[in-house]
Amino acid sequence: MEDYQPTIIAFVCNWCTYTAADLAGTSRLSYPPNVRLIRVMCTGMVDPKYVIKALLEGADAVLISGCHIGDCHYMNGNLKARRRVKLLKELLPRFGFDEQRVKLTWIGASDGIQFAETITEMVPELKALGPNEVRNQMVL
Amino acid sequence: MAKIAKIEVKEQNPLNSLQGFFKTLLEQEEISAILVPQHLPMKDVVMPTLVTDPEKLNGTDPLAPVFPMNAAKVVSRLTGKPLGGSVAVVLRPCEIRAFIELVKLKQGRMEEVVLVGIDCLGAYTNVDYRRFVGDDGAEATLRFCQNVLAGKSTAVEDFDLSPACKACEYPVPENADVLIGLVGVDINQQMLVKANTPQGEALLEKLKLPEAKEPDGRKKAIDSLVAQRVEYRDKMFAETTEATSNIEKLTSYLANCVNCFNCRVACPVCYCKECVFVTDVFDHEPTQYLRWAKRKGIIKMPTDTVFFHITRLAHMSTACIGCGQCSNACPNNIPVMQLFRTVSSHTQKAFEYEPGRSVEDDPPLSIFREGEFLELTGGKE
Amino acid sequence: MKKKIGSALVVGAGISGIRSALDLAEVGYHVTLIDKAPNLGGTLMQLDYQFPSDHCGMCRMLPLVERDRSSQYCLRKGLFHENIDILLSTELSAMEGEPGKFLVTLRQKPTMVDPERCIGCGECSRVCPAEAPDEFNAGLTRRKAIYLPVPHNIPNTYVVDMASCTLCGECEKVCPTNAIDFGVEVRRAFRILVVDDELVVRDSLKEWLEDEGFRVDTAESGTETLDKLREEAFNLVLLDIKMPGIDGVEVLKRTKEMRPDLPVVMMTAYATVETAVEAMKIGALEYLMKPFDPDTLVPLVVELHQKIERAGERQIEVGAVVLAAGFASFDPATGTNTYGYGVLPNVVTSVEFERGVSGSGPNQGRLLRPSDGKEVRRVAWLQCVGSRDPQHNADFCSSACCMFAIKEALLAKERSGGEAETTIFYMDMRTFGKNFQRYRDQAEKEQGVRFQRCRVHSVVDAGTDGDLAIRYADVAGELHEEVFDLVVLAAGQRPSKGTETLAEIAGLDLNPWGFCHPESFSLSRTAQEGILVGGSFSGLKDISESVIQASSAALTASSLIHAKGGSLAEVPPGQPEFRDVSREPPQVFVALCTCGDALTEVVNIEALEASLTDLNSVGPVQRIERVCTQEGWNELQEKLQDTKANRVLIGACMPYVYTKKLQELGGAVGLHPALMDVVDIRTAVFPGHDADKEQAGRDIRATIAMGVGKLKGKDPLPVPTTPVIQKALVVGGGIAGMTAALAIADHGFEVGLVEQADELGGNVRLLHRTLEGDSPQELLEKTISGVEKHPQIHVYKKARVIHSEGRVGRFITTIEKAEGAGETLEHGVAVLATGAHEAKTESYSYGQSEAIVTQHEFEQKLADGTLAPAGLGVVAMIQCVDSREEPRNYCSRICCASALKNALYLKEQNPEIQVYIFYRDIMAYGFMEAYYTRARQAGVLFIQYEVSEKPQVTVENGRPRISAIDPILGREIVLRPDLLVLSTGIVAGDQKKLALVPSTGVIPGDHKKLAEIFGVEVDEDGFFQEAESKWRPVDFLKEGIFTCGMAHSPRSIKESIAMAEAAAQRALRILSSEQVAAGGIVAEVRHSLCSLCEQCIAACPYGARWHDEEQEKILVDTLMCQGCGSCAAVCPNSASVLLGYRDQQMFEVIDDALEGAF
Amino acid sequence: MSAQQLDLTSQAYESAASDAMASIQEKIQACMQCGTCSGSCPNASAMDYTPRQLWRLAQLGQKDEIFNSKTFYLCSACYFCTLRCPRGLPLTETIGALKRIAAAEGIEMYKSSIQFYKSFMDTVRRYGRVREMEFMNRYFLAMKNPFLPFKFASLGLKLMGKGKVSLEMPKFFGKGRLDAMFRKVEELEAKR
Repeated sequence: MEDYQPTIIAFVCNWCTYTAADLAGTSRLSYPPNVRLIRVMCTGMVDPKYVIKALLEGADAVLISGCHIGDCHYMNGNLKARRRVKLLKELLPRFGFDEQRVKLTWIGASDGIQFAETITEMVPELKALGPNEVRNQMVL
Repeated sequence: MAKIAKIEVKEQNPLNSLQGFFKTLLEQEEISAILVPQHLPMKDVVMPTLVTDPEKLNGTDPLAPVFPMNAAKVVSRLTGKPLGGSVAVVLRPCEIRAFIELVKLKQGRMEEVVLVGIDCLGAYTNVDYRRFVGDDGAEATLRFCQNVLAGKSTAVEDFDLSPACKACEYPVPENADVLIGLVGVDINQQMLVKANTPQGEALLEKLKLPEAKEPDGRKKAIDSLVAQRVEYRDKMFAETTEATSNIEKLTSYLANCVNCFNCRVACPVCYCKECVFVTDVFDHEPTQYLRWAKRKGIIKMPTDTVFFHITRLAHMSTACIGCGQCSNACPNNIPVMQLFRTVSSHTQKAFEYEPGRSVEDDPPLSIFREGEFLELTGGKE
Repeated sequence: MKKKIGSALVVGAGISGIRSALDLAEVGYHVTLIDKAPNLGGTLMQLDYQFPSDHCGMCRMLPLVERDRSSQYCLRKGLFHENIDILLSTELSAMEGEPGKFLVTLRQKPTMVDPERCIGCGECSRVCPAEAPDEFNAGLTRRKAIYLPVPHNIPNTYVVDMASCTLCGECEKVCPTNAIDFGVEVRRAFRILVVDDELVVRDSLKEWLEDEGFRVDTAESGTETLDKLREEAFNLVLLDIKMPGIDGVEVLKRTKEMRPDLPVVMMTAYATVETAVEAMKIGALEYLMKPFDPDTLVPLVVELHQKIERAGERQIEVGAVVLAAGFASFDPATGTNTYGYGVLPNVVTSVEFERGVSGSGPNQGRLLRPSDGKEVRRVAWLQCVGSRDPQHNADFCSSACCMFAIKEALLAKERSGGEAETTIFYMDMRTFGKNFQRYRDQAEKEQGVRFQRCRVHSVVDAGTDGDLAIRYADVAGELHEEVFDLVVLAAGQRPSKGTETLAEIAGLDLNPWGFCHPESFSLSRTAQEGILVGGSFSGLKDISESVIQASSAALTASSLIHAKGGSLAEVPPGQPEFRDVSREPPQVFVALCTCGDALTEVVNIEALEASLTDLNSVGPVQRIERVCTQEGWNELQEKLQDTKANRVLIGACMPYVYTKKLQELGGAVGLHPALMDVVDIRTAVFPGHDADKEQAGRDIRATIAMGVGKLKGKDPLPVPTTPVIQKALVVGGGIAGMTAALAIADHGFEVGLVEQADELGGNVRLLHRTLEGDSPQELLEKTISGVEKHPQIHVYKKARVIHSEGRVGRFITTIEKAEGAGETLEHGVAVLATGAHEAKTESYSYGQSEAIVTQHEFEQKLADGTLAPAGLGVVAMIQCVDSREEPRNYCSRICCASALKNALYLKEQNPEIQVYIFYRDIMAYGFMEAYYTRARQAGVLFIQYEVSEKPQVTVENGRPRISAIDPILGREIVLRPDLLVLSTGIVAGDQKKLALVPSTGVIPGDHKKLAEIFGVEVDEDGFFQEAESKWRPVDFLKEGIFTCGMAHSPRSIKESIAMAEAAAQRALRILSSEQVAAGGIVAEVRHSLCSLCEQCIAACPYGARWHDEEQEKILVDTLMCQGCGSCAAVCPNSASVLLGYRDQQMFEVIDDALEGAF
Repeated sequence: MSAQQLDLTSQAYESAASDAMASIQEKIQACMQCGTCSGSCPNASAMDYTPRQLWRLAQLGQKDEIFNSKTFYLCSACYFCTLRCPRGLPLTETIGALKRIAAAEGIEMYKSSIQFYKSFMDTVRRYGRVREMEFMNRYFLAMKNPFLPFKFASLGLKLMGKGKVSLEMPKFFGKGRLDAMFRKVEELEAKR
């Protein structure tokens, strides 16, 4: 599939990664337009349901990104997120969702470059994986 | 060293002796009631009963190869709030383990309960048990126990023990206050009684049972039973993994799910008052369905079945104790237990968590630490 | 009745200024926050990580209660608060009036770029031909002359650096919103008269200035000048001083008589500088030094022109002024510069190092050296560069550099995957703050950072590719030469530029090194009432100390404003009436900002509109040409009036900027601001993003759809408020507790003060002098009488707290009294100031001789005359007794000061006394260093020891005998002093066995029990554990409870007082309102679904949830809840819900995000 | 370096701290042993005590040890330490003071040094500048050591080879002119 453009759903925390994404945008850092940002207050509020939902509806990957450990505005939300991502990474690959389709990163508010790089790196990886099977299957 | 005693078995009828034991137990001052499975008179079915009158223990049969529900749920109801007296609850290992999970989730309390666990020889599904039992429940139970302990097959005609039981590697309720041992014991002579906790010890002291020591063959018999089950389990894991290895296969696996949610109702550790999938969160607008359908041209109705099962796995797989009640409850014979146990084996391992082991172990998603799972973010915090 | 609200000015918008401003604003005052820089944040903007946590977390400074009145995003990005006006590029230029009613004049530098119009697209910067070093990256990178001062700040307005601008006008042409205006036209109308007797000066000035577009006339003498001035109107005169005939000063005088407002700039050679200064007094605007070259002169005139033409001067009335203008760094290139800074490219300052490894720095977070981009493997940190150096007029310690160096060494380790070899060359490692010693030990023992005690004299080129050689003598005298890739200089503090001017404006004296110095026993009060000092303006401090001091300054300002009648707001600012839309189906008005033609050029706008109208609940969809302009905004408002829509979504750029605007819009159209949102549709289609039209359309549609999805599910619920019992409880009647009680009571609120002992005063009772020579007893007397006479303070002596329940706004606490019945007090906040005490010891033969005493005992004996300096021949002191090693691995901070104080006192009283001080590191931080020098000069002998080779003390004939190794000589030193004084440090917690019983007869500082009663934490050393060591140093994690004084950590009297004031200030935020509003985004529980599993209680980081057994419900304290949503995520069936982020909304947004994706 | 114990409160110690040392101590009292001087000193490796150790000994009043060491007379007065000392202490000046005390008290170990300086100054006093040959001859004579010239022979030849030392006598351009100045200084010193 030459033209296949993966779609990444990114749950980004209000305090760090959303700021970084905004900085990447306003600094004109070029990165692929394959990401849809969903701003959440904290990565610690990302319910596993949201990730499962996104993948079942055809997202090619889900990125969860928040403050570095220790920087969390709410002290430890990112630590909670990390455990949930660990769970999802055990769970979802059982059903053929490649492990790479769920990604966790810590991107601080001033790391606009890192945000752009993260997306830039994800896109070819996802292209190599091919589209999420769900796109062609009847599931829900 | 745990204290060990024995229940002497007379007339080669372990069931009668057990009933005698329960009577003695109930006669103890500190025991207000006993929760124990009984053959119910109206129908040949075995259900948990809460007994305060020692005379009403004649129908008890904790050895019957059936359990229509995981009794952890009723123990949770009994102990959720102060009860005003201690209850001895006679449970299978998987029920005890489920109860321990529920205690962690504040759905029950250990304070007013004495856990009496009996070595579990397995059970048939509800449907198969009805075919197995015949007219005399007690007789069927004895027949079953003698057969199993003699090493004979549990298969009858075209059916056998439920897959959950065959794959269960926890036949011995090590975390009960009082354990009644059958495996590797000549139950026509005696049954072992072992106290695993101070509470159990104190109780055992009062019962004044004759002392005993663990038969030499018991450990070996347990190991061999567990080995057998592990072998079955691993085969089941392999088959289930294969059957659900991609989303298409998983969809087929769950194709006849009708969103009845019986599995989650039957599940002892699914403790929500109301599952989120039956709340307004999933009350979609009619237009929404159309929108989804338009996207791919076709969607399966009812929707959210795969979503439901994966979400339930996310919520409960770390706590799954493998009792198999989900499969038992499914009207469309979806092998839910197999799926749960297969996935659980991974999620539980990931967090080095063994559900039902001890109330001291925190549920994996309720705790978090610095410096863990660094591999998720490229080794860095 | 018109509401009276006090107001304050905060000068300096660094971390301290922000803290002070927020503190005052949260209490209800109006604050004007100014900074001369074009950006917020000060030095901290450049520093990504802070010791001793190595994290950021600056956002935790934002308000926790009434948080919707301020911004809820990264504080590095910017700040917004309803009660704060932020003026950047602004300086305080004059000030008059009296405390409580100052009239201040603020002057704003023109920026050439209209912040209202600039959308931060960066086109201007792209075409700008002029470059300059980027200050943000400490000069490591270059920027254009039109640039963003901090890349991630908002508003993201570009500014022009006139010094490097060539005035080519390219940016003006390319700006899509016409935000840039250099006023070239204006310049032609600007007439300059150049007066000089030398033709060549006249001609060259005329030529240079005309090139810049000014209209220039010349005059060669005073007479000609006065004639011209009489005939024509000029805007500026450049006037030479030394001229034959009427000289410049005379011309100036006459000019001023004729045209008092005409700006005159004097031109002078250095010989007449004094005359020039004289001229300034007569009214010259400025003076310029000859000889000139066009590169320096032209920008100066341009700047003057702007000042004259555009300077926005405004005057405001404020009750108090907080000066928090920060500090400057020592420039290592000045002076002898033996380290080759500026000459050797791989010698950098610590800030440059920090920028170098920053993710937003030039190397994207990699550790590379400047000369050749090679990965750095060997790094040396040289401490005390421009500190502790009287040769460079710096007889002070810069306090923070030691920890800063350790942090950077750890950062280097982290960035190099542990590969970098890191060495810190130091004289004393000053780890005096809370947790600092453990941080150092961990760096040394676990991370392998090398600490080399030695001051390095110079750095030389090692001759190979930029490597650097350092030659030094170790403690034993052994000479070494080592080669490094990179050398980092811990450049010390200097007063910030403009300190003198500010001091002059405010009428303050500066200390010998040019820093503002506060009054006795205060960190924030100055000699001028109503003018307070915050943060590093009075000397460099780490963040937590700055924050404490800033809060203390805010408190003092607040007390003053209050006392002068500028009361707190009685009621929160009136909420506008909003339409009740709860019964209406959601209908979203979508406005698309086309940004001129920019949007229509990149997408098919009609198709986009049509596809949006298709969305459920959307209508109408409107185009607005430029929503960021006032015209655009008015258009939007008009269009909104005509619709029945009950939600508004704006697709534009820079959503951050709209926080404030939406609130105004909400008020104007009667719709709750929570029902409005702005999404960014611009970034994705900025020039440079080469998406095709169709793709761009899809992206924008998805973005809008997601915004719609989220808005549809929003409930316009009223924000819950919590009633507050406007009373405080202070536990502990030491100096900290009393100060806090007084501060709160002075604001008119009732305070209960509980003290265990039968007398107030705590540890200060034991102190008779301070190092600075102030009298603690006088302070104590004054404070005690203030407390005891205060009508609002009820003192409970010989009393203990035995039980407390409740939450912020309403606590119910029971106290037990030695006499009489116990009492139950209701209060809205609590301050725990239960102190700590000097440790007792069994080390160094303590107890075996009367001649071995502790510092406190020594001071007591000196005070009561048991010991007389005249009778002492030799006195020895040992520092760090049982301290700075496990299990008491912390510095008690005050013992070095005590030792210096007592040693100096002895020397003063009897210069013949020999005083020996055995020490590990003398913690003479800040300006205390001067006393250390003084002690050395007075002949006090300091002998350093290592913890592995402690002095040995035996008792011979009742007299101590000390044997120790002098590390310099490597020889054993034996001493039989008349008196051995042990600095045993400060302990808290359960140290009963070792606790010295002070004269009060009560053991203070057993905090564990109190912590349990109030549901707060203690740290491993038994001190109270603050919420956050940097950003919330006096708060507990549990809102409504605060700590101060030694109960938190060892500290001096004035530091305890500052902390008490800070705690009082934090408490006043809550006490000052009868009702406190929660945030709009808070959690709630759907009780019908809840199984009471309590997972959410465990997940809540703020302790905002509890299981009410009676109601059988999980309840949420909406004030404590900060809306993180942890509870919602942990709840399996969404019985716990985060408002604004309900599952339905999130699902809808996910659905929308994927719309059109495949 | 001797490793003997320093007993700071013994009788011997009390008496050893002489008044002469008080002025030295005063100069370097504020030293905080940072080691800048030792690291800077080009001759430190040849010294038995590094400069920092010397200050330490002075602070501790160890006069005998100071004057028994060769540290202070190895100082070539390059002023590196003074320039770099963060405390701004007059270190080179302190060494000078030590040298003066040594000269005044005729400390044995310092004798050769005294003669060297004396011979140097004598030629200067006489001719207004140094005349290497005469300076060395004076020195050798004063030292009364017939083998001494041989010790300097190789260095002398090397210096001669580089034209640093000339055998020829330069013109006596300043002969006797400095004498008055030297006399005045002597007068002043005598008064002190």
